[in-house]
Amino acid sequence: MTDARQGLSGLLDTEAIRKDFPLLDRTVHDGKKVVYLDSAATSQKPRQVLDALNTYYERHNANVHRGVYTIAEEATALYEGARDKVAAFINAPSRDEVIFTKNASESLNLVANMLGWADEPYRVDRDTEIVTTEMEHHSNIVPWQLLAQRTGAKLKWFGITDDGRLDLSNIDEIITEKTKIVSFTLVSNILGTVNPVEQIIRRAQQVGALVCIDASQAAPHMVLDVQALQADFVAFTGHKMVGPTGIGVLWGRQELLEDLPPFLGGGEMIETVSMHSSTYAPAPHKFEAGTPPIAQAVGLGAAVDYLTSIGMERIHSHEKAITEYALKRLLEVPDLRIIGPTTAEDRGAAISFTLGDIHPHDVGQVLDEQGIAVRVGHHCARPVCLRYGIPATTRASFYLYSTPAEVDALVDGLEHVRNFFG
Amino acid sequence: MTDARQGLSGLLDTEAIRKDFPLLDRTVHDGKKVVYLDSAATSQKPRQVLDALNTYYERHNANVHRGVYTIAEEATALYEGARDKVAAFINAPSRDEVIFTKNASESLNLVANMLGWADEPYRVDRDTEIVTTEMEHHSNIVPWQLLAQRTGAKLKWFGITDDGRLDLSNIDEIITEKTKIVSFTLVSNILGTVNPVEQIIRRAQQVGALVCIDASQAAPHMVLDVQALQADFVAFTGHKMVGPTGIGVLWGRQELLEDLPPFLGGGEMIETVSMHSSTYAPAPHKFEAGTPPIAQAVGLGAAVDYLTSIGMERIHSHEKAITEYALKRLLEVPDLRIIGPTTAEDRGAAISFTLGDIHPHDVGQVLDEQGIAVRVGHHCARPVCLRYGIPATTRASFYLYSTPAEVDALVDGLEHVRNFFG
Amino acid sequence: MKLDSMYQEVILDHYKHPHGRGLRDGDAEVHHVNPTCGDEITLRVKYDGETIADVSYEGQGCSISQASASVLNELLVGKELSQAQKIQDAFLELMQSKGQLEPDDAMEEVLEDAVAFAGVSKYPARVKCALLSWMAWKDATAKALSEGKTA
Amino acid sequence: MKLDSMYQEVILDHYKHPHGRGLRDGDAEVHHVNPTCGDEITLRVKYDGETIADVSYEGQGCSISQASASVLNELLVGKELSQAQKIQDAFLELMQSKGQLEPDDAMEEVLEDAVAFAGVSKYPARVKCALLSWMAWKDATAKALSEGKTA
Ligand SMILES: Cc1ncc(COP(=O)(O)O)c(C=O)c1O
Ligand SMILES: Cc1ncc(COP(=O)(O)O)c(C=O)c1O
Repeated sequence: MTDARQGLSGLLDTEAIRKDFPLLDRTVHDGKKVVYLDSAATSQKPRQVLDALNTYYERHNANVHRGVYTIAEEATALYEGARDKVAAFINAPSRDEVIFTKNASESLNLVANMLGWADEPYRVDRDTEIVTTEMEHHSNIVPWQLLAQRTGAKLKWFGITDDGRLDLSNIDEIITEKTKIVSFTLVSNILGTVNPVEQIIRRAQQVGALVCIDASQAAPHMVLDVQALQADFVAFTGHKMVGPTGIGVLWGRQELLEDLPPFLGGGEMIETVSMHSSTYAPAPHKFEAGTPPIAQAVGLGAAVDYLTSIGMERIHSHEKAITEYALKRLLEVPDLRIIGPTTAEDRGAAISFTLGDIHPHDVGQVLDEQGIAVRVGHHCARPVCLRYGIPATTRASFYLYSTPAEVDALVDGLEHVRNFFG
Repeated sequence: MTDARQGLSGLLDTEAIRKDFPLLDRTVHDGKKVVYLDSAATSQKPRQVLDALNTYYERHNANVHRGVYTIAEEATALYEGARDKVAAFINAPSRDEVIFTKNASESLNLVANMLGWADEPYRVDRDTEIVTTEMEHHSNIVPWQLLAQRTGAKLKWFGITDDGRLDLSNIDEIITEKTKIVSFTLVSNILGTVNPVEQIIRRAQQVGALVCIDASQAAPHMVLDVQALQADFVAFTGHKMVGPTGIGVLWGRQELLEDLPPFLGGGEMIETVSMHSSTYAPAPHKFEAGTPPIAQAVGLGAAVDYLTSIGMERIHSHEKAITEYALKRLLEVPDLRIIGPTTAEDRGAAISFTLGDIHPHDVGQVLDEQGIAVRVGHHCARPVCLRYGIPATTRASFYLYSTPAEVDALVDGLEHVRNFFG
Repeated sequence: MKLDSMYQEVILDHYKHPHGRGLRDGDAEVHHVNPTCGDEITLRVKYDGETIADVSYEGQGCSISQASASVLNELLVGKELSQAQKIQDAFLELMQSKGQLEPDDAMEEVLEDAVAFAGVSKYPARVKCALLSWMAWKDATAKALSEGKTA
Repeated sequence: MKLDSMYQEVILDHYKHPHGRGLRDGDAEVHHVNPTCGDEITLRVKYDGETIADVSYEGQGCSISQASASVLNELLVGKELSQAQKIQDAFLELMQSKGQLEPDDAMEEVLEDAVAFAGVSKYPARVKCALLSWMAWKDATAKALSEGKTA
């Protein structure tokens, strides 16, 4: 064990980092320290983020954009300042391309609805096709199914290979001249796979289709540069990147945001309203109806500051080292089968597996008794389970605060699970 | 001044209450204590709510509904517990009728979209009519305009009388057999008017139209009993009722929520997903796509506890006394014209006014210099300004922490404004 | 260990050696899923007048949901519908008790092996697993009744 | 008092006695609104070759937006387009300075009365008021040019 851990390089100073995260001190079941291995579902929050929330509420809370008084000006500056931070974090060409939503799911639904109501050349209708993949989170499947049902468009998708990669062998048949939008995940939340963006974008550009990238599992873990990606839309979610719940982001190319119609209507998103008709504010406000998640945006700004202060490249290296170590150790567990890539190459820090015939629910329950928090189920990616003919998986996922010792605890815990049901 | 204040009865112990609200201790402009008169835009938050947020993040943060580990069970229990609290607060027949959204605007858009995609008998289409009023917040106008545009339905509305009440004289022509939905505000955020729900509901029921009530300005200030209201949908927003930003509520009648189609698609709202088709979870989950605003729901639960511990009837009496006093004092200010009812009868605690020719922007700016925070503009209700032929108003709004002394400060401040521009 | 209160011997036994598993002829069939974990069950009921002639099922799920289906089969087959409904009610009450209910003799008599699930009721996420087959049975029975396949 | 830095005498003067208010004949007309406060302006430009023959306007708004339109009229009418653009650029720079820019002599020479708006730049919510007419002028000019009404 120690031997294997000695080879690890690129690790962060987790001892220092963990001090920032109050929850990691929690104990459960009579004093067992929590081993939190569910960051792919949601991350823990550092006190820097909680401080930002508290300071906002205690000193600067007011509704934004419409006040001339001091506190309202401060709230507006904080909210719009968070937009600047997020724009910088993803290297957006313009801050006006950053839309705050409530979560990644809303961001993806926003794209689907904009295209459903758009005029040509963007409009999705019965003569057009929508492309996604079999490894998507339900949040990147159901909005497109709804759009397809409601417009008559055809939904197509890329399958998955046995080793958990996208099967792009028939890319030219899947993405065709009829394709209006290709939406896929940068990193799979169940398989851990990092997908080959370039190849897909190249084909989409050939046929003039728009590309939407679900970066929910990428933004927290690696450098996300929307210009380098060359996509048209990029969606992600605050709570997985040490930010608060209740906030998501949609980045979109400026020309598109100008051309596309609004989705939710209401306060803040208008230019002028009469009972007979209304005109809309320019993006991003056009897409932010009602009082926005102000405190949550401020919290996300603090989260981005926190991640940046450590460095996304260093976070990525840390996770890569942990993932490599975890894959190695998990593969030593008898009857354990990894669902997804078995090497750390092009791979994120979420590892799904099955353990013999023991149902993941039971695996998770016995691990919990030891303080180990993993997720079990289909991880909102049921088509992947269907694809591999399994009811569910157990998933361990890592983040900047995860340690090799936690991997060891997991492996020991799994041994215990096997004995319990042996 | 003291004379007028002596007559006031029904006031809360604001000295004690104000200690719960950290922001009310803020000073601006070199030590001037903030006089916060903008609660209709957003309320301040008591430390009880901030504590609930912190405890959630520091001890119980996990994604909900899908975890078998202890912390995930706790998070789920807290989130669903908040639903129970909100259900009790509005006297909902069932907790499953309470849907968490991001704000009231999303709640209202949700209703509009459900009806747009519904099957008969709910479906809004080119042969049907939608009814709203001229005194709505933009968030209860624009969603219906979008729905009307996209379905071909006709949008109709009730006008406003000179003294700021709904003009229901032609109710039988406005609400007809063609009407599918009537959506109106219980309390106007700009005029302060409390609307006659019964009369409208009776007519809507006669013709078989659904009724949606925007209770954003009611839920914070009075007993809200959805069963007594007899509406089909009721929308409101957390941040105006001492809760966090980033959370809203839609209450809907169970049969309707069962029959109506989902709006946003994604994780949490499904029963089962395959690439070919999906089925949806029962309400409320059907309408909660993606990771919900977990911490914000918990915070709203704490807000509801806080309000209940003081008592909604007592809060209402307090505000009524303050409003009566404020109306009386404001009417003493030369050149001040109240836009909306001039008595406290059927009236909420938001008072809009104009001051001679001085533009509200200028009024607000000079008040701010004295630490007084009021809102200026059209308050997301531009049709009301058009109706009265004014560009904007200045609005002072009160809440459970407002005091008669703050009313006095406002009146003194307005005197200063008149001198400044005199 | 607290875990033992959930994973009682009886439960693990039923899990490893399920009763009446497999789909056989029936009057009505339903398919239920637990969306939070993906557990699924297909269940058929066969009535002989008022008597439950068979409950057959197939599905995938955790030890709790599998054991629960097995216990259901063992308990209900051969019973009169009215008695079966009493058992179902008692089981529901037990599972919704959040670990607060200590089954008394009367309850044990009604529920037999099913009292072993008392410990599961402390785990909200698992209560749904335990109830999956029972809800399916209830639904299938309603269907059978409404289709007039039974008295 | 800090407020005096915003409400300079010059500004209040322009507000109370606006220059060139009212709509007159023009080459192009635009209507701009400030959605955050509802201020509105309708503005027309008239060119005589490269020279700004007139800027006429009507609208409703606060002292800052009204005074700013008046100052614009006073400054730009009679100027060559290229010079007007310089003035507009300088005004924009001043307004976006967040109160950090102390106008120097050169700037004062270009902006004349408009330097009085320096204090407004400290109030983000009011910057838009001050810019409303200037943005409208820019837009109207672009429109006039594109319609070929001027050189
Ligand atoms: C009457 C009314 N309806 C709807 C809203 C919209 O609420 P939110 O901005 O939280 O969506 C508001 C407040 O802004 C309001 O006052
Ligand atoms: C890949 C992926 N996409 C989308 C989502 C949805 O994010 P949210 O639940 O915050 O909307 C998630 C996480 O749940 C995810 O992992």
